[in-house]
Amino acid sequence: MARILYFGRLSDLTGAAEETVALPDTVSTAGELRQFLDLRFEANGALLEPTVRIAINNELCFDTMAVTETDEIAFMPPVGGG
Amino acid sequence: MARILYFGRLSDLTGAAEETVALPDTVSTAGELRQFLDLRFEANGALLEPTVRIAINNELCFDTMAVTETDEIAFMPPVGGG
Amino acid sequence: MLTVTEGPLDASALLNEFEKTAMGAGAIVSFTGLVRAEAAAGQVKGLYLQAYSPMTENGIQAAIDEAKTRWPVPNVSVAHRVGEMMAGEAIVFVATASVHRRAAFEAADFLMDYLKTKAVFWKRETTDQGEAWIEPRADDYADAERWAKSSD
Amino acid sequence: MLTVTEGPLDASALLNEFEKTAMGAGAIVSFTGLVRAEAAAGQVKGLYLQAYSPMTENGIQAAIDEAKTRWPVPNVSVAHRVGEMMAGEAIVFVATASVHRRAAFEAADFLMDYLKTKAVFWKRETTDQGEAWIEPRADDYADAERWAKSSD
Repeated sequence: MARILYFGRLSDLTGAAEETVALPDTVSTAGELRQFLDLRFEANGALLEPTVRIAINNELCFDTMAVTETDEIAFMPPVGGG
Repeated sequence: MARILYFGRLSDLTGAAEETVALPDTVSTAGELRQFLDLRFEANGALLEPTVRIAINNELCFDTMAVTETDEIAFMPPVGGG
Repeated sequence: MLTVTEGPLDASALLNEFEKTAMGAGAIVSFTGLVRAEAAAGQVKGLYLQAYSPMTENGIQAAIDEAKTRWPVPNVSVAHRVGEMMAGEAIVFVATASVHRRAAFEAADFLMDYLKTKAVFWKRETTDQGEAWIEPRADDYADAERWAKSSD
Repeated sequence: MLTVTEGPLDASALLNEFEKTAMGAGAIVSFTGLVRAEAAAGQVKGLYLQAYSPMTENGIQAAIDEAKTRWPVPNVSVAHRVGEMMAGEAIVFVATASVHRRAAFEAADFLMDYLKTKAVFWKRETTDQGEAWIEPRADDYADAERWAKSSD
């Protein structure tokens, strides 16, 4: 099970700041995970916005990065400072 | 008697930070007071330097300003901040 | 020194602590940022600030390291509050010490620009109009850009 | 608030006091200047600072008024020590508060430039080489000139 975090306004959309998800076979990259979750939450593209960055295990990554069941994957809307 | 104040390095020259002085008849302006005191302290022009400003009763003045026996007259070398 | 904490920040106690570590400095600058009572959406009741550890801390530490490269500021302290807080409470404290004041001012200013625009935080304001996640202000970005090197 | 005093300055207590007067501000900047241990003439043992009251206070107050004209800083505090002091002790404390941080930083910076270059003080350093009255540094003047208006 991958651990998925939703920061900022994204947690309003997903209803939780974090969850654990069994990755389906169709999801092997960060980009594919976006597509899968955007559909699952009926987010109408909110998780696909290029300003929403993805981090895998605390490192920002491109959508082509591989994701696995042992990863912590964070969806991060634009950071606004403190 | 006029009250004369010598600030900063000037007090090393005059031996005191302040004194009261009976102004002689030849001294009716700030500039004439400079001349008189520079001679009296054998200051070799240290009190005549244009960077040494004179204040009468807490107000900076030109050398042409009149001085009287009731004034507080300050000789101020360049201020250096704190 | 870097602290990210849910507890309240006491700026004068933090300054007092910082002074002890900055012996020999000629100049100490402190900055305290407080939760503003007025916002675009109305009167602010509270603020919720969310961090992502250790990414948030790593980013702030990188900014501190960058400040130390750019200016002779051997001593730097940053404390940032997260979680729920109320209007008027301190949200961030930065202190810098240097031999000369220009370095201390500029390094503190630089760090605050990082913390207000680029630091990994998300914030939600509660006003009399309700709750809203808020985005960085355009002039915050402009401030931060003052520090861009020509090679950036 | 302006204080010129022969007593020691406690920066964190002054900041604590200032915070109470600056309710509603979003940003508080403080600057503490300390007597440096190192000087051109050697190790500093002590410093003697001489003021001319009320000219000294009037000049500082005029700088505070000018800062309030130039920046939205409703709260400003300046405390300056005079008389004999030792290396490591605080010589000056400035605090500014504003809604936004840029104003608070710039006003504090501006006031410090006034206090370090134009304020009516004379100072004598005691080092291991003896006593000497010291003149302003060239870069202090350069700092202060940054604030000159084109009409000056």
